[in-house]
Amino acid sequence: MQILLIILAFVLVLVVILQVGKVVELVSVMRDEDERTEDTSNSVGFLFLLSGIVLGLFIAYTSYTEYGKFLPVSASEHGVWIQDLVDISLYITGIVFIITNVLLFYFAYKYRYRRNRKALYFPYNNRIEILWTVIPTLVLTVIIGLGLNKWFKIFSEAPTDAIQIEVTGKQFAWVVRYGGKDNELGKRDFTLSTVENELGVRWKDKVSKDDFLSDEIVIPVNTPVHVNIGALDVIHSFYLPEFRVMMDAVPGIPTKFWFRPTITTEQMREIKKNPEFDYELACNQLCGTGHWNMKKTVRVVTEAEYKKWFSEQKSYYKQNIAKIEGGASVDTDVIAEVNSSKD
Amino acid sequence: MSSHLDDATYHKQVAAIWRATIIIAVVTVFEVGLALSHYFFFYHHPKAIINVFMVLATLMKAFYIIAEFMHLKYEYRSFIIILTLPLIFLVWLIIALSVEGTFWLRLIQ
Amino acid sequence: MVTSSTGEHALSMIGAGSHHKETFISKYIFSTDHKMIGKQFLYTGMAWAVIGGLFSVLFRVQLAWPDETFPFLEQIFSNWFDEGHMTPEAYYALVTMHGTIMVFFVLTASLSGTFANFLIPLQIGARDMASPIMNALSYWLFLLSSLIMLASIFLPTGMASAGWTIYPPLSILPQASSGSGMGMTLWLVSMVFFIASQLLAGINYISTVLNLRTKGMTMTRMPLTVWALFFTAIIGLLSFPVLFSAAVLLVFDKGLGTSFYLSDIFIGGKALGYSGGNAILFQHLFWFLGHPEVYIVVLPAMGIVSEILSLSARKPVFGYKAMILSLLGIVVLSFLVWAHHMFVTGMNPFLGSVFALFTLLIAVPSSVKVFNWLTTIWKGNIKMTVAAVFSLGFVSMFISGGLTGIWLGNATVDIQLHDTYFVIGHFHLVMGVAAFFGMFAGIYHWFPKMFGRFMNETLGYIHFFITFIGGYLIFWPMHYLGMSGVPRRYYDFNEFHAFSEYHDMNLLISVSAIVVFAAQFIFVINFFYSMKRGRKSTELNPWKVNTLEWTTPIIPGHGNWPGDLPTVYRWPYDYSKFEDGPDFIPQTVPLTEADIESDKKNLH
Amino acid sequence: MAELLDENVISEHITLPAPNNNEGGEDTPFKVSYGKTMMWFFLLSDAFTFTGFLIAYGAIRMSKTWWPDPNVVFAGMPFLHGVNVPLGLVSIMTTILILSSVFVVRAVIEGHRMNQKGVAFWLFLGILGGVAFLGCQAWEWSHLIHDGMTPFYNVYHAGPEGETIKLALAEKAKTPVSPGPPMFGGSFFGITGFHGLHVSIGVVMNIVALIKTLNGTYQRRGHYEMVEKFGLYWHFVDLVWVFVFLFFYLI
Repeated sequence: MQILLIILAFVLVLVVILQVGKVVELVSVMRDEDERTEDTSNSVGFLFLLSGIVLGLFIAYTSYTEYGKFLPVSASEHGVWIQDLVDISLYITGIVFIITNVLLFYFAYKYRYRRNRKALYFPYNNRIEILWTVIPTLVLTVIIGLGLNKWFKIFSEAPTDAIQIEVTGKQFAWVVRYGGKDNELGKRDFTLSTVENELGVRWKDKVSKDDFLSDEIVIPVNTPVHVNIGALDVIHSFYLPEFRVMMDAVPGIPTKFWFRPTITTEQMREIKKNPEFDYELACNQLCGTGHWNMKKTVRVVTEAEYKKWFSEQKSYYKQNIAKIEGGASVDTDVIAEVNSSKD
Repeated sequence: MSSHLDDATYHKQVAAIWRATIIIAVVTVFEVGLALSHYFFFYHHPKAIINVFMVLATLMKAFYIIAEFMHLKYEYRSFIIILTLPLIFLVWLIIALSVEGTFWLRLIQ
Repeated sequence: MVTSSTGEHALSMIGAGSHHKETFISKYIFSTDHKMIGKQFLYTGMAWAVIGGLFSVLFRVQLAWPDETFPFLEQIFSNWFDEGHMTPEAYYALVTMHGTIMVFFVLTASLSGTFANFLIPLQIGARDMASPIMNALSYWLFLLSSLIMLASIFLPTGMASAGWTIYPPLSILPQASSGSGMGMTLWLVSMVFFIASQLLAGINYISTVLNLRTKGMTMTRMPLTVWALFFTAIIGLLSFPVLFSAAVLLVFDKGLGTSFYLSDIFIGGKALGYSGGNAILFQHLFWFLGHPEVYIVVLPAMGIVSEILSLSARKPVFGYKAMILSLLGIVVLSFLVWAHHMFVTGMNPFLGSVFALFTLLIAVPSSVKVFNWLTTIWKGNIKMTVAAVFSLGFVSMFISGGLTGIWLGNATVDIQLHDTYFVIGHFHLVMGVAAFFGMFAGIYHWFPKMFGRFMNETLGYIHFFITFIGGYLIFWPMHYLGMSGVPRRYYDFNEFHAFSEYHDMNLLISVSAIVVFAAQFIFVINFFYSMKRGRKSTELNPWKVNTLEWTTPIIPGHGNWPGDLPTVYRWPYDYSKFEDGPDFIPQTVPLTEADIESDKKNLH
Repeated sequence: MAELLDENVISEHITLPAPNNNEGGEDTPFKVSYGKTMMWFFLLSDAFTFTGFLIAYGAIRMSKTWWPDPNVVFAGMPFLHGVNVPLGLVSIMTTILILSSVFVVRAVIEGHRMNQKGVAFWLFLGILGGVAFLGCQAWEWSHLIHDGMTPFYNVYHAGPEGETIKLALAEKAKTPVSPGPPMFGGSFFGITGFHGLHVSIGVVMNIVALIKTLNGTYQRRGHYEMVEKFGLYWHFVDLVWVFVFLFFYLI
């Protein structure tokens, strides 16, 4: 019933609009064509300018009210660089945006049709065209130069003292693994993947024995963090908006990203004046029906807190694997060596 | 597309075709020879240099097929340009994916 | 109908004594007349646009009111709703299909299909396309692919739901998403026919433009519409084959169990036997099509807008050659920049930097075009017809959407903005709304040529202003969302604190989307009403235009020109050339002494 | 709708001539007919398709440390069971295809001379070459499939020193091997299959041209442009083979 009413109302509105259109046309057809064109150009030109002003006000107002919210305070070292680049881009494109749009609406209004006026025959002027080819090129070169300078810094090799974390995406959750005391992640082997050992970690390796899994990502402030990113099933994307970190998690191909957090969760809560604030890890690549739900909390803590937390973590191997398989059986576990040298 | 071809042009064209055929044949023999000699004599040496030669040889063959067999050499210059210029996109695709391919190898290892 | 009667009349005089009567079917369905094929593309495209728009409205409803129930929607779309809520499966399927339909069926096939078919022969002075049969075949393949895609809507397992970019492994593995079963198969089959259709059409357009121009119509006397459509055809011809190979390999992976794109997949507690492939490879191949594709979408609109701005302003288009060169520059660069869609896939950072460099270079020809459009209307005498305001709206949208491209093309900034709503806002402004505006401008302008009648102007203005303001209201706020990091393709934002802050913006976007979608019915009604009852066109050249299509009869029959083909003497933009002369000189008017003088004077 | 038919609309139609595509365009810039232009642009787009396939294969191959040696894989010869002739069959196939291409060029040239018999003779040889090529390819495929190669499974594995060893032989000799990339079969069958499909289409096209030549259709039409167009396609198939040969068999 409701739907019928909606459709009925909709059709009614359309019919009314159609009738208005018909009447206006009937009236206008009777008039001299030039005069009619001048009149419509007048009123439409004015409406067009008005719509431009309205839109301009809308844009100005919303960017004023939303300003505090967009581009969240950057919580990492390279985030500030990106912030600066965004600012530069905002100024440059903003100026061009305002100038060109203002000119467009102004010209459209100013040069609307007049019966007695003639347009200027101005087919081309190579000097002007070269000028506005060269200037954008120069400006863009500057922008891209600044950008690439930082780009290579962001994707440089991680410092050796970086904390090694492995984050693996799966439908629809993240699995977080820490390198443990030796800060080295145990090697993975896809052929070992089972329900109990989704990641396919080679528990035989010594380095893997102290690795631990964590429910949340805990990282110390001001220390580089090297995130090894992977996926089990489909492509996911590791996205931390506040840290300006994004990297796809691709099954079969390990990717990585390193960054240096600069603001702890506590400090951020104060900045945001929101005691419930938490950094959140999101998935940013469509990965199925639960794509919108792949949340993981990221907690940035002080060095001391991190050390305390770290010492409380228990090796995953000792907790889970050793119990099932028995210490001895793992070592004698026959893992086809041939398989390890997979292409 | 003139339907009548005078004898002189006819003989010239036929000769050009056979010449191209012979060149292609020789180049092919050269290529296969290179590949086999590597296989039989230099098996444990890297093949990269030989590969470069074979790619160049193949490009030469491709040139003769396009220019002589497909008769493109004798079309208007602008037509040749219009047809060959888009191939730079392919070159860039090949370069980019080769860079990526070797990069994946580094990532996986 | 007028076309049928005149057409019959005309056709009975054509040909070697074949006096068979033109039936409805041979005239409207299996026609080989380029004008009829153009109209067929238009009708099909309009149907698809309504479906695609409806899909977007449905998922916008979900985003704006995630907590409300909509029992009345459930009555109609019972498959997609569960207890009044849209299911996530349906949400992702709708998002995917909205993208597919709009990008491929509406803005590729229908935009260039309609105008290339309709305008190329008319504007270059040809009787028909180089191969009318292939042209008809191209439409029929398009329709076939449409029907296959339409069929997937009724599948019990759902439509394809891996996004319009169908990234594997999601699109290959039915375990990962139910839409990747039969729905995805139909998507691929449909796309194969679609590609075939595009290739047939593209080859035809290119050979027509190269070979069938009338006397005097040199390449540099072609209207910019033809240039744009010509370049569009070239882009399509070169990029769609690569999508074809990507799709074929995807089909192999899906059907034969090869692993071109798959490696080390562990899903549903089971390790699958795929090994050695690479999911990123598909993205490279896809975007080798995908990026030129956005220019396939926007170039015809650029051409149409250049033409309409010039003739409405009664002023030659500024920098005709620069316009052509910038089109060419866009074509070339569009093939060199595809990987800017993949900056954060873990690609080689060095390669990424090269792609970023090329990407920003695209802004140069684009800005040249914008400045030239502005100069074209400067000191003009602009007749504010509906087509003209749509063209002006196009320029505004193109500027706003294009400038944000400079942000996204900068690889470093892209780390923050990639795949967020910022991207959505950017490309909807620049290739969604803008391309639609070009299309609307073209339809309003050439309607008299198509149907011998005018569209109702008042309805046109209402349509324009709602769409223009609505378009900005929908897509501008998306930039704010994107900058704060709201990812695209989220079914519900409430799960994340940071993303749920924007509920008021989402509400605004959704309400505007619904209003704008509803306003499109004003256009649809205007279109069909005017086709039957609109004001009749009584003059040959109602808009006082120079190009050749207005030298044909009001409703041209098959063959376009009675008698000989017109001969062309001048470029198409001689508007207001002489102080005391008429404000337009058609291309068929021979050059005079005064012309030569004037050309010399203007030669800077 | 009859009221729409103004006199002026009808009168414009009185002398409407039949659509004729060769009219007008005094300005065909390249002196190439639109039919040939179409074929050229089709081939250009097809070149992109094949490059798409080949570079996909190339990128996958480059991301592997090891790839089966073609000299070992492609060593079978028809009628010579058990004898290994590295690259023997494929060299013959290449020769056949290039010769077939030459024959078709000869047919095109004869077409320019309006020599019906000559066209038919050379076309016939060209078709023979195409069929022979397809035959060889069929043999090679069945040989590989017989060995156990499938699009998703590779029987050629890496031996201890990186040499290529067929699985059955390795088992017999108890050599430890590590599995070869399964994509070897997939890309080989996929790409040579796609090329074979092109060859088959080309053969069909040539047969159509032959029949029409024998019927005298082209003779009556006054030109053999159709042979030329089909010929372009046939050379393109040859061209692609040159690259397939390079990337699958030589490198």
